[in-house]
Amino acid sequence: MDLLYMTIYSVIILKLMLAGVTFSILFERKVIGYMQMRPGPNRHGPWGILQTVADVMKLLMKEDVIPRQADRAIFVLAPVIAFAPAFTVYAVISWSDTIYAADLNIGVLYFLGVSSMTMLGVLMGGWSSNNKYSLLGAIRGVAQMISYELPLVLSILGIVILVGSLNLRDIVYFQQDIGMWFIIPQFLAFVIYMISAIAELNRSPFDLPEAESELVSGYHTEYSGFRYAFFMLAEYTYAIAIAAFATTLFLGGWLGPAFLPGVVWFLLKMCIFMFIWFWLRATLPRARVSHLMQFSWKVLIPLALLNIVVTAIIKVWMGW
Amino acid sequence: MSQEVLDLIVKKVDGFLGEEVVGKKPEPPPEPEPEEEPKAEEAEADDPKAKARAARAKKAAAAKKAEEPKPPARLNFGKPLIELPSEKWSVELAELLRDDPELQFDFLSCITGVDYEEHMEVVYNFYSTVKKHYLYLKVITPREKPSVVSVDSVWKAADYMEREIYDLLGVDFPGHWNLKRILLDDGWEGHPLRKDYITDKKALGLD
Amino acid sequence: MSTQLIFFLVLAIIAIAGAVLVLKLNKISHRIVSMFFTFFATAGIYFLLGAEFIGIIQIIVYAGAVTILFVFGMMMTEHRNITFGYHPRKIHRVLSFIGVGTLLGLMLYGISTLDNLPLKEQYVGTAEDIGISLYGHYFIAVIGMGFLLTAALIGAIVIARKEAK
Amino acid sequence: MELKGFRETEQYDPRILEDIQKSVFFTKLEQLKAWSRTRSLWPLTFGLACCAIEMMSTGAARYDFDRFGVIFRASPRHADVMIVAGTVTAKMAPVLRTLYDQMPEPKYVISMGSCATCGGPYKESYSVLNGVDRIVPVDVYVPGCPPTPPALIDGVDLLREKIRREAKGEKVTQG
Amino acid sequence: MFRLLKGFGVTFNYFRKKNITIQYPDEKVVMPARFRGIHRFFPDKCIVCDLCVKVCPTDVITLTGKKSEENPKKKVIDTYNIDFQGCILCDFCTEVCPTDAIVMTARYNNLSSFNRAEQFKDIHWLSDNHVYGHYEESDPVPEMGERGERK
Amino acid sequence: MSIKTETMTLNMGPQHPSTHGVFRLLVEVDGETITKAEPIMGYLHRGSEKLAENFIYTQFIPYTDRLDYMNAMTNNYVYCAAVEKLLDWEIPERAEYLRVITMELNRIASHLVWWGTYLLDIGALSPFLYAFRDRDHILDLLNEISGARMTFNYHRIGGVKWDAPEGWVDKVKEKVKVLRENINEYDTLVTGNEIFQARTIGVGKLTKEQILNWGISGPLARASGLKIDIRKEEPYSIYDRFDFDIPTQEEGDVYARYKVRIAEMYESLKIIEQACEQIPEGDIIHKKGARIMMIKPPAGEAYTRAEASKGEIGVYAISNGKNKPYRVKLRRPSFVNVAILQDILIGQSIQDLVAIFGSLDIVLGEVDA
Amino acid sequence: MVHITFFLALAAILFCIGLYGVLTRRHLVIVLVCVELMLMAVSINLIAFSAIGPSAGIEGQVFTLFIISVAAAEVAVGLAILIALYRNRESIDVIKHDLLRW
Amino acid sequence: MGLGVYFDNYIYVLLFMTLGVALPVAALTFGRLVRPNNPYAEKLTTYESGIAPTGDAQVRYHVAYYIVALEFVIFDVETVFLYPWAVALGQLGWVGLNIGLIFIAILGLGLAYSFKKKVLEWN
Ligand code: SF4
Ligand code: SF4
Ligand code: SF4
Repeated sequence: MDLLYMTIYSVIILKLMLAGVTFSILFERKVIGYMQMRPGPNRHGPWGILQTVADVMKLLMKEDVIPRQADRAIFVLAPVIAFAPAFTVYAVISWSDTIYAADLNIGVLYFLGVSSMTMLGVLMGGWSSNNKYSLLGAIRGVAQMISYELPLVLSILGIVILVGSLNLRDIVYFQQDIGMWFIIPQFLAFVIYMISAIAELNRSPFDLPEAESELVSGYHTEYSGFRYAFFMLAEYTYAIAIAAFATTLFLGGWLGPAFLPGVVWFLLKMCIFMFIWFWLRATLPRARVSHLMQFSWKVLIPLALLNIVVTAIIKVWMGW
Repeated sequence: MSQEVLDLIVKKVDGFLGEEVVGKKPEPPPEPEPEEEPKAEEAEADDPKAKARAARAKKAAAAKKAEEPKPPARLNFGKPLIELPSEKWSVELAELLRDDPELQFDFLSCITGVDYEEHMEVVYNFYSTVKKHYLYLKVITPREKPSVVSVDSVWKAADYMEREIYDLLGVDFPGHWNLKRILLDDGWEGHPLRKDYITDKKALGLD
Repeated sequence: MSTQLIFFLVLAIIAIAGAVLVLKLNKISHRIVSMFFTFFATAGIYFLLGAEFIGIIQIIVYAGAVTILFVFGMMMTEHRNITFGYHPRKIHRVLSFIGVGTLLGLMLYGISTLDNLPLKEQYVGTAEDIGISLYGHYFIAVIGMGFLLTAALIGAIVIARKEAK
Repeated sequence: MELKGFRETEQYDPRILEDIQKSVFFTKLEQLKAWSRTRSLWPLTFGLACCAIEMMSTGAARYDFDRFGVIFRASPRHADVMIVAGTVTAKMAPVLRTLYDQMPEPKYVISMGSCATCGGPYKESYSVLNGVDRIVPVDVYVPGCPPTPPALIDGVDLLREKIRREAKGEKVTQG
Repeated sequence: MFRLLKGFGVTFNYFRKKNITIQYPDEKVVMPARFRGIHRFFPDKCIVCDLCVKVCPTDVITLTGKKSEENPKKKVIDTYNIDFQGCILCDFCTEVCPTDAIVMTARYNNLSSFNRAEQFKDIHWLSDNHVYGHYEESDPVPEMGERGERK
Repeated sequence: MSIKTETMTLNMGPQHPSTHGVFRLLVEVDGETITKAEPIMGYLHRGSEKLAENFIYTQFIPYTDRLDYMNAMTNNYVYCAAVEKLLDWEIPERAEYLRVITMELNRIASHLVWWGTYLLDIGALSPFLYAFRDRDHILDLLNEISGARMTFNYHRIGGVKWDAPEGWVDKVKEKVKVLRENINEYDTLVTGNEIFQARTIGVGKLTKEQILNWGISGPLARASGLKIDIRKEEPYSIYDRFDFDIPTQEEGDVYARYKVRIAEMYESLKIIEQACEQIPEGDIIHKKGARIMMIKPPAGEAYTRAEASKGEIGVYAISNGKNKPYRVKLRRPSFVNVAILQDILIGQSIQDLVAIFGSLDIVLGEVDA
Repeated sequence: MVHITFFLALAAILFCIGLYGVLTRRHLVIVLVCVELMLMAVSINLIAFSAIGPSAGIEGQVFTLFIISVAAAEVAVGLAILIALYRNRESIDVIKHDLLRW
Repeated sequence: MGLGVYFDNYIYVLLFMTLGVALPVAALTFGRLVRPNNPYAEKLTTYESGIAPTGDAQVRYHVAYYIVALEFVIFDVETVFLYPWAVALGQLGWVGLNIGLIFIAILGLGLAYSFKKKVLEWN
């Protein structure tokens, strides 16, 4: 019975996630469109709702080309490796008090560890294409992602210190107990987390690996059809996951005034994150590679370490 | 003012070359044969047709005058212009034009290659951002083996412009560091801006 | 067969197959990918054993960081069409094979004699336990680890960086 | 058509509805394909000359290509349609062909402007290819020099018409 | 420091503002009267002087005249074609035409074709091209909806 | 012995989003550092100069439109001015004013396109759309007066083709205000942005000597502290009647070029305002100018230059007294400016390549003619 | 519950594969990978004993943690040496690096 | 904690992972039925702005990238030690805190060294 229930749950999450990705792409196009004084997709379905559906379907029915020079095995494997971990992390996300799947003791680490494998997909994709843009994009992307993985991991440590648990649900309950979202006591961590999350996601202004004006399409330049779609899917899946993760950690997960069910609050908070990302994309130019690396190593990591030290001292001092 | 600049340039250039090349006056053209007709027609001056004919004749005479060889140093629309045969044009002269404190032609505006039936010309337009004066410098080179010394080492601006002229007109620029076709494909045949180049799109495979 | 045994067998097969492929595949890039699978399957084994913290660390460090390091190391060096000639001393291979085979046989034999080990309730270690143990009993080792890592970092930078003149 | 905001959207096109009702699975699939293809035409970011600027203005806020699901993609592997916007010269022709080859199928070509169609103002020139259809098959020709953005939108519309018709098994003359 | 935050204000401001897009196929674009769109031809005005053919830089106009029936001295137009494949809408033909027989309309749309040959327009098409433009109107007001204005 | 990081030969272009057209840069990169750069052009070589020899004088005007299609008015002007010089014609006052207004409007449009696409290169999406919106404002005005959005074909030998339609000048005045506000807004959005500054300050420096030696003109030269602007130095048309500055910067980096162009837009707005105030009534074309089949300049040759948005545009026209030019040489600023790439790119990274290349503001129609 | 012998056997097999690789492969990267395999085999043993061994406890896991860390440091330095060697000899063939042979 | 719950949780994880792998595989397999497939030699060439690429893409890269990866590995291992510390900090008290801080400080030394050597500077 459990297995059945589990399967149904995970399939539903998969479906919802696909729908979520579809609509967040649409949402992105709309939001950016409005910021640019244009409506964005609006002709296919009311409010352009079917636009991304059509995009996905078209990609599905598009020939997919594997260049002769490419390393076939890895080329085929890369989108899967990029997508699977991005989806696997959904297992630990707890959408509300009652809706959740795996309740892992090491939830935080699970999220970080599994999601970090996405970059392997990026690296494999770029490497196997045997295309110079792809390779440059992949190397750049991986260098960037690993540089920002560290501040991301370290920024969360502050919360872990306070809560004393790696369980995501414990973290939310803890916020409920102290009656405060972690964004307040851990504001520095929040900022570091946001910046590094954007860099992890390769989103503007850190979208160097896909820098269109330099590297054509970065690591997925050679991918066509649905394989390309999976890279996009992985990117947005991961974006949604990161938004959910941030909601859990910093914005108190499903907590909120009682008049709406927890899951709605959760989704609303996620939307805020998504909106901020789109807003960034509409506003900022792309950062420079060298600055980007230095920013992570010289600013974010020391800051994150500082945050850890301060939080640890406070924690022991106050004996929380 | 332009006249003084012209004189100055002539002095400098001739001084550099050690002989009168630009400064010399053109040989007077062979006397045109005395024309009889105008005189004859003067008698019936009030005939309107004849008047028209006279006007035409005058025009023709004027046209002939225009064909008279012009002096190698002159003013062209108010700007100094000098002509040089290609043997006299050298990198050192170019350096003189650029570095001489009174000339200081530090800005090479434009290089034009022109294909005339008898010869080819490469026209340099210089400008001095300090002294604010101009110079048209024409280098005349034979049509068979057109060759003009490259000034790429003096003004880098000449790099592409000379390559373009080489590409489109086939003028050779000895001394250029990288003289190859710039606009057309490397394997292109002929030089399209020459007057005898015939555009045959069928033969080029373009139509 | 219990569910766990099935999982174990699947994971073990993946791990062993990955390990064998590391030795057998042609392209170095493919070898590294198969190494990744071995690492990943090993992490699965750790999870199966209830050592979830170590499992996830295995994924983070091995499947994430070390694999990337290997890929980068490969990129920094020659990796295209390396066709090493046959080993100069074929006998070396044969001897190694025989030696290693014997060793394996011996070990497997030894393990099979452990058969009568009592089956105990599984022990699940949490991160907290590990933390207490690490910073309690083994704190000197932790500090030593810190020095080791720093030394490794500095050493590796010094070695690798020389060309940056 | 007077209605603002709620516009007639094309998926309610009566012809298609009718066809969907009476056709067998195969044509349904074909039409589904056509539906998704017409709604998501991604052109290759590929400007050759002056027309490219008008193509860019079509993508800009005033006319907003994104409304139709047309977004420019830089890599030919992601593109569906190649808008040949500008003069194709002898030197460029092989490159253009390569890019066309590298696009995955189904792929379409719009020839934008008179240069791409027949050499346009440069048809006497020694280096200009008279008509891009000599090297790639062209689906739609958009006249003008440069075509105004609405004209380009019309051209894209026509291409969708063609896709739709071909899905129904009609032959669309070309040349 | 942090002047980049101001930029967010700008984009957010636009986010709230109304967009400026013209919903083109539903909403027509107004082109100004002088807009150099596709030509219109008035056969009865043409005196077959051939100037337009001579001036056209791309040689897309072809015409033939025939003897007029009423006045054998005069020529009238017989065929008149413009090949819009190559026309660059430069306006020289209308500029030189002494009688304004060839004029430019403000028509810019619905001219794409599957076929190159379709863009070869003959005298009938050209004289039927009832779209408002910058010229003296010489026949009844064109049908509504065909005018280039915004609805 | 140093490690042999092999260099990689990378083609940027002909179809590449950053090259804004069909330009090809063959770069050798070591990691991401460029060790060699070779610009390859000619993918858009359309043989305009040869075509000119087969056309009567007026017929070539539309072809000048298509050289620098961002700034067609100045191209129109400089060609007409060259022929007028040969003809020795006086141009009516009103025509000159209309020319100046249209040219300056077009200069702003050109700089706007540069601004938008440059920021697109740098990775910001919205400026592109904002710039094109404002460009559309300008194009509407130009469309109204000339009947086309890009290929205006508006100037004629001896004047301009049309008079301004009724109320046009007032519209221009209004639009100038709108534009000024919008450009201010761009400043807020981009100029102060730290990420943008980090991308641009100190990148791609050009010294004065380099500028002169490579014959670079226009905003590029002015960003390196060289105060050359033909509008001031050798006022053509009626530029001596207006009060405007030549914005210069000393640094010579990408950011300086950016600032110069932004400042130039303000200056152009100033000129337009003054011109709109001063514009007189009167003829718009020289009395012989309208007879376009009859223009036959006397034999002679003249070089005319003007300040286009990209730099010095020049026409060297040679007439042999017939109704077709004997030779028309076009001095295209982009063609000259682009040569600097060979020099300036060495040692930069690929990212800076895009920033530098974009800052040159070249138009391929002009590079390749 | 899976019996501990399974885990031990798996560890033994992995160890032997690793050992064989170290002895016979000539590509330095692969040699490093094989060393990793051997270390991993050890880790499996430790974990197995810590979880279901006769004296189960946290120690096995703690030691595994140390092994993982040391292994990571070893790979880092090993690859750095490899790069340095490669720089000097243009080869990653073990045979050619006589210094590295034992 | 009972083992049953523990395994249930990981079966969830496994399910998600299976689905994550199955979706691409299924979609690509299904896609094979509906998508056209017409590879020919020119189509399979490598894209490089429309020009045939010269030289191999997979060249040896600059060592700077390797150093970044190296730092990443070392600091990743550091976080591995910090997480148990963070979780257990409540019980470890001042002693544990100090050990942790010393550990951070030692690693900080490494970081400072790499700043000093400017290995993290690009270009
Ligand atoms: S058709 Fe006209 S506008 Fe378009 S590229 Fe050709 S010349 Fe330029
Ligand atoms: S508009 Fe120009 S190109 Fe078109 S027909 Fe008239 S003269 Fe010829
Ligand atoms: S110029 Fe006018 S009148 Fe003369 S042939 Fe052409 S259309 Fe007829």
